[in-house]
Amino acid sequence: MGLPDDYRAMARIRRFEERLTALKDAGEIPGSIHLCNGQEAIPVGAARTLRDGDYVTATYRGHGWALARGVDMAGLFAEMMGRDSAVNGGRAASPYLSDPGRWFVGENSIVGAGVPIATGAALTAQRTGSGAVSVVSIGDGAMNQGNVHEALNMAAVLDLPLVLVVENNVYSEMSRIEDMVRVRQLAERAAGYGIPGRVVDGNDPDAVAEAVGEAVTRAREGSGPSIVEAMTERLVGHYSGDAQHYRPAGEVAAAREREPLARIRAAADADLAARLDVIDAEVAAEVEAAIAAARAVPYPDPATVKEYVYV
Amino acid sequence: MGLPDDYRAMARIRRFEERLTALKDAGEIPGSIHLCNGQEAIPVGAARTLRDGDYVTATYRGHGWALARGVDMAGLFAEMMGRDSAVNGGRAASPYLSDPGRWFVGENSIVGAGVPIATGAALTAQRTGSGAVSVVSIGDGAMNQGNVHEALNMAAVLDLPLVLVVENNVYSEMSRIEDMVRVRQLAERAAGYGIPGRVVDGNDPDAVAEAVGEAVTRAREGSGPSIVEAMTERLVGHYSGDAQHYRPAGEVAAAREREPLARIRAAADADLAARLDVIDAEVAAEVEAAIAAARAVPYPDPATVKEYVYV
Amino acid sequence: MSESLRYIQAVNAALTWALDSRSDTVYFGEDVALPGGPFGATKGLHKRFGSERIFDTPISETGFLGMALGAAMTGLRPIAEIMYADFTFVAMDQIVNQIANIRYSSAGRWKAPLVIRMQQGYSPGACAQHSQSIEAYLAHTPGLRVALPSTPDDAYQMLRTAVVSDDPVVVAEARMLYPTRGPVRTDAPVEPVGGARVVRDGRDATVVAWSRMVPAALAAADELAAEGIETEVIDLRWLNPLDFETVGASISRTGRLVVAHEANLTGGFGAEIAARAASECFTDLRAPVARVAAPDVPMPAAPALQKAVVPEAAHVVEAVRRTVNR
Amino acid sequence: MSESLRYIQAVNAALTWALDSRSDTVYFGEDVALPGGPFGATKGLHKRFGSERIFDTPISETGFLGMALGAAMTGLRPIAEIMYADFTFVAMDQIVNQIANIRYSSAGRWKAPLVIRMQQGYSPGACAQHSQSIEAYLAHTPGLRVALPSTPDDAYQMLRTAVVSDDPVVVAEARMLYPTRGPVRTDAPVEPVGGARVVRDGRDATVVAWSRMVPAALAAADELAAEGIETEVIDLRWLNPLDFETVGASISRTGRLVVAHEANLTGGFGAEIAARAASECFTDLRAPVARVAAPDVPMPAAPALQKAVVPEAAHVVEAVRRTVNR
Ligand SMILES: Cc1ncc(C[n+]2csc(CCOP(=O)(O)OP(=O)(O)O)c2C)c(N)n1
Ligand SMILES: Cc1ncc(C[n+]2csc(CCOP(=O)(O)OP(=O)(O)O)c2C)c(N)n1
Ligand SMILES: [Mg+2]
Ligand SMILES: [Mg+2]
Repeated sequence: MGLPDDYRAMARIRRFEERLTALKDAGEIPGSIHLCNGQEAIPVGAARTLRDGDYVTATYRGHGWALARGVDMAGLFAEMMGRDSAVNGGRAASPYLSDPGRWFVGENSIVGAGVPIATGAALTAQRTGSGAVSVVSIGDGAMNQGNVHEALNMAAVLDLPLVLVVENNVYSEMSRIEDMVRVRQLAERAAGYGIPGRVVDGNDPDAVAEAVGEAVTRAREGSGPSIVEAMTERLVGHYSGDAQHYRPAGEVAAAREREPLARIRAAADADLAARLDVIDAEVAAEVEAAIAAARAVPYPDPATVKEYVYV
Repeated sequence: MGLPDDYRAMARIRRFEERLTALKDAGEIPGSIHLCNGQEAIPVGAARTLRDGDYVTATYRGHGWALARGVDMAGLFAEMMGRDSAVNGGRAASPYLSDPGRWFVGENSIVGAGVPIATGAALTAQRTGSGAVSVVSIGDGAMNQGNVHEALNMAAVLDLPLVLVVENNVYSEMSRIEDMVRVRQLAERAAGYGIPGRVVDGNDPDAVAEAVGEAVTRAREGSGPSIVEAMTERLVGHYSGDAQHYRPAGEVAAAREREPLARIRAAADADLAARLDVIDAEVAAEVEAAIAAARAVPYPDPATVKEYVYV
Repeated sequence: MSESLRYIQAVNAALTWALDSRSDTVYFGEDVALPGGPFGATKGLHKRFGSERIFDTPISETGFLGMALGAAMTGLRPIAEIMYADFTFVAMDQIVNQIANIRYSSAGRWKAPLVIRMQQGYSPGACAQHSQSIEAYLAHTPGLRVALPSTPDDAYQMLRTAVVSDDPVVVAEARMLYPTRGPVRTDAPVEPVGGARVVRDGRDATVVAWSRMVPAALAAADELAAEGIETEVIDLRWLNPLDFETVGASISRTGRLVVAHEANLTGGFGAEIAARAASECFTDLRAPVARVAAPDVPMPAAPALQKAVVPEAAHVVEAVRRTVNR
Repeated sequence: MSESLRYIQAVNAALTWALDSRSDTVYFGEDVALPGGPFGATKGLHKRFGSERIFDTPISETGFLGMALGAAMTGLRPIAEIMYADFTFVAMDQIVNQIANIRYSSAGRWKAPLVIRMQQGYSPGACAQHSQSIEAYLAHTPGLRVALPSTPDDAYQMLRTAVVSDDPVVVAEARMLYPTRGPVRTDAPVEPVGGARVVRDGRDATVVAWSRMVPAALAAADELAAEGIETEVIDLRWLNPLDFETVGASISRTGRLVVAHEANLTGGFGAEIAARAASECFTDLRAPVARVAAPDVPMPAAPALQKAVVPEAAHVVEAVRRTVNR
């Protein structure tokens, strides 16, 4: 994979979420949505290091992971529109998506709860000798939930093939990381579990791929879990409708200079810029086609509402 | 405080628990008991650094803390006998004791659950400016519970006057610490919360007092929480009746050479030995008197069983 | 004096009152201080009372509910906020094994005067992890008080009662009712814990409801009145202490009972009301007891599916009709 | 073939069967491997099946129940052990918000074929944190199956059923029954999920019980028979799926219902049985429904106090008498 591929992968996520926001504003998305605008380099960089069969677990802010791992875009739109999508039949919506077909163990709406679950996917990989790894993404704030602590220690002691990616966007909803922890970097906690921890620039897909790649290799070799802390910034609110009055003036504007797509654009010569324009246009077309396809999906049949509780 | 005082304090706990075991075998103690035999130097050393008004929270293995902090011995016996004791009226028994009169926030039968509660006592101390500190003891295995993680991080970020004493006896019930964690010392986790962590010889009351004292001073000064990991060994089973078949041959015998009372005895000259004999005799008399007093306490009146649920 | 306030403003007013009038209260939870709470319940409080009295916690519900308990035992009067009732489950041990037990297990030597504020219920498009009505889990736990206000006035009065109570109280608010407006008696004396309220008289059937189902039941009663069925509606308000006397007295007049809640049917607290009626009002009952509740499914996110499970006024209407026509 | 086994030995036999016959099963929990479990449930399994199949976890219930879920979703069939039911509350999120939801919220694309084994109930001198009967919290959660075996044979059969089930099943055993001995059909085919059982016929009253209250109800029935009252005793066995048909059919014969459980009364699962009866068996009922349960107090440790709250056969006798004499 090279730069144009990364750009395309990130642009797809960005465009997807921009259009999602517009659809939300237009009343086409009933539930709450949490965007990863600005954080796209993390799922894209990480996904580069993964194979089919590797598991990914994310949070409610997981659209990027779903797309980067190949979950069908039209299906995602349809799911979030409350339609009978092939993804989760309208039962999950934006914050609790999953797709076994793409080994996407799924999002989770309970902070940190995905980490123990991802540990279980890693257990399966280890016990069946499949060679798969289990990658799980959480936010900086989630590092203070007990579930994450328990899962990390357990993965460490069982040598499970788990990679924890902490997307540190320095906010837990509306609270700053300084009010949440007394450490400079959350990766410092790795030592307490006896596992490696690294901090990387989360706005650079290459840096992410390098660090996650190292952790994935380690995990595949049976050497156990790692933590990769990817530093990034949210370009938007915590959720759709968040006015962000808690963010200092200029913070978002400054972040817009550093975000992964802007960075590539800023460094691009005329030739590359022209290629990126083409990609943008292709991505825009892909996204519009996905929306159109999603709109053709019917709403779920209320008569099926009691299905799927039990086998 | 000097050596004879420490010896007496530890001997009281030892004797208390030895007689408790005999009473249990004789059918006078209905519930399960968890002894701190071998670990007495930890509560005794720590208590030396505390004042009236300082809070202590312990686990089910907390008889030593209760006694070291001055909870009435006869009351403790009566409580464990299922009598209407002045301690907890027979409602708590051995593993869930507490005594507000001695600022003993109490034991807890849920692993780790006392740490968040101790954090609350520390919050009271901080917000009221009382100058008190909150000391909480847990086992090595408890360090892997989410509640401990959450409480430690929160205490750190709020600069609460909390001291966590980890009594590392290298077993969680019947499982070895090597199967529980991948770190050499649990105090290494302190760095991940941005707080100090130290390891001390938990069989030496002076070493414990020095380390806990440092943490207590720090807490009193408003500089926040610390972890003190006290290395020790259990001389007995996890609970009354534990056959300890999981312990390697000779382990307990070796531990008996290193335990705090034996150590003092081994180093004692004839003069000191004679003084210790006197203390032993006095302690034995105190314990027998406490048992006699406890036996005079009536059983709780079943008619009161619904009292105390609500104010 | 009575002010017209929205439900969420009434919560804010009660919290202002608490922090203002009781120096031992402290308030904490996620995003409650500077941000003013995700729904604005704590708007302005940090500015007014400062970080000593109201502060943000890490995302550590077990940690901060335990902290509330320890603080309450040692002299503070904490109010802790769980952002969504669903998150209670990450901290359930501190509620069930710790907060609910300590007074009893210490033979009354400790008490735990604390409040846990939360809000619950479905909303359009929200997933199963942000939609639950969890009161049955709480009301089965001895040692807790459980309050479910259904009006702005009760949001104010019951929260103040909770703050003053020396027992631990969980106040579970109804998120869907946050925008509703009503008169709030801001200068009323603080009420004692407990007490159901007959919010509409009727001779034909008794509907017992709480939280969001109270306005639904009232709407249902209006509709039923048009067809000549007079429904008595009881807002249960507190599941603990449970005021079954008011319910029983009503059943003795109507002979018919419908219980309505948003939580799913099986093991919901409606079962407790029905069970008491089947035991204590047996000779008064003239028709089978009916329950209106969500079926036993996790909450789906799609509104098309939610419509098929969320109980509304129409379900109450139907249940009362069925009951009266027996 | 039938062997005479103690309840706890039947559990061990079922686990041996599971690990032996299904290569996708793994077993984990605290002190389960080398130590063989605190009650001996897993004795010998580590020796026979090795660390690949059965291993100890740190004291991290949330961690390992989540691990069970992730493993079940991806192809294993984990059995996770919670040492005492009381400890469930530290891991409740993984049960209520995760394990119970995943199949529904993914529209059936994932499943969670896992078993959570635990044991519950009071024992003499045990404190409030080691004494609870928590089935009502579980049975209110859609997406879970809930099994409460009361005999050695059911301890064996129901655990095997749970292992084979593609839904998550909580098996809550009765610690106080561990020493009881009975015939176990070790070669019976694996039974499907669900099904109550009439364990004694009688025409005068129906007693519905589960877990430790089943032998208590049978003892009560013996005593009542001596005074001429014929009690039908139903072992409910599974709270989910709930076989109310068997209960309803019995009520249609007896006209009288007593429900007995060890958990505290309010919001206990007995309320659900009583509520269904009040709704579905209304015309059959000839007397008020009675519930036998612990009063709403945390469990005290002192035996003198426990005696005043723990329901026993005598309470069932008294309730049946009262019900029949109406
Ligand atoms: C157990 C739990 N507590 C609280 C919440 C509410 N909540 C949702 S997102 C969030 C902040 C998470 O912050 P972080 O982990 O940094 O992730 P980010 O949203 O920044 O990606 C909170 C508090 C929740 N969903 N679950
Ligand atoms: C949440 C919870 N899980 C499991 C248990 C059962 N249990 C009681 S003590 C114990 C071992 C604790 O080990 P450690 O923390 O090292 O303390 P020690 O007993 O050695 O003092 C376990 C697993 C419990 N009481 N609570
Ligand atoms: Mg964040
Ligand atoms: Mg230990």
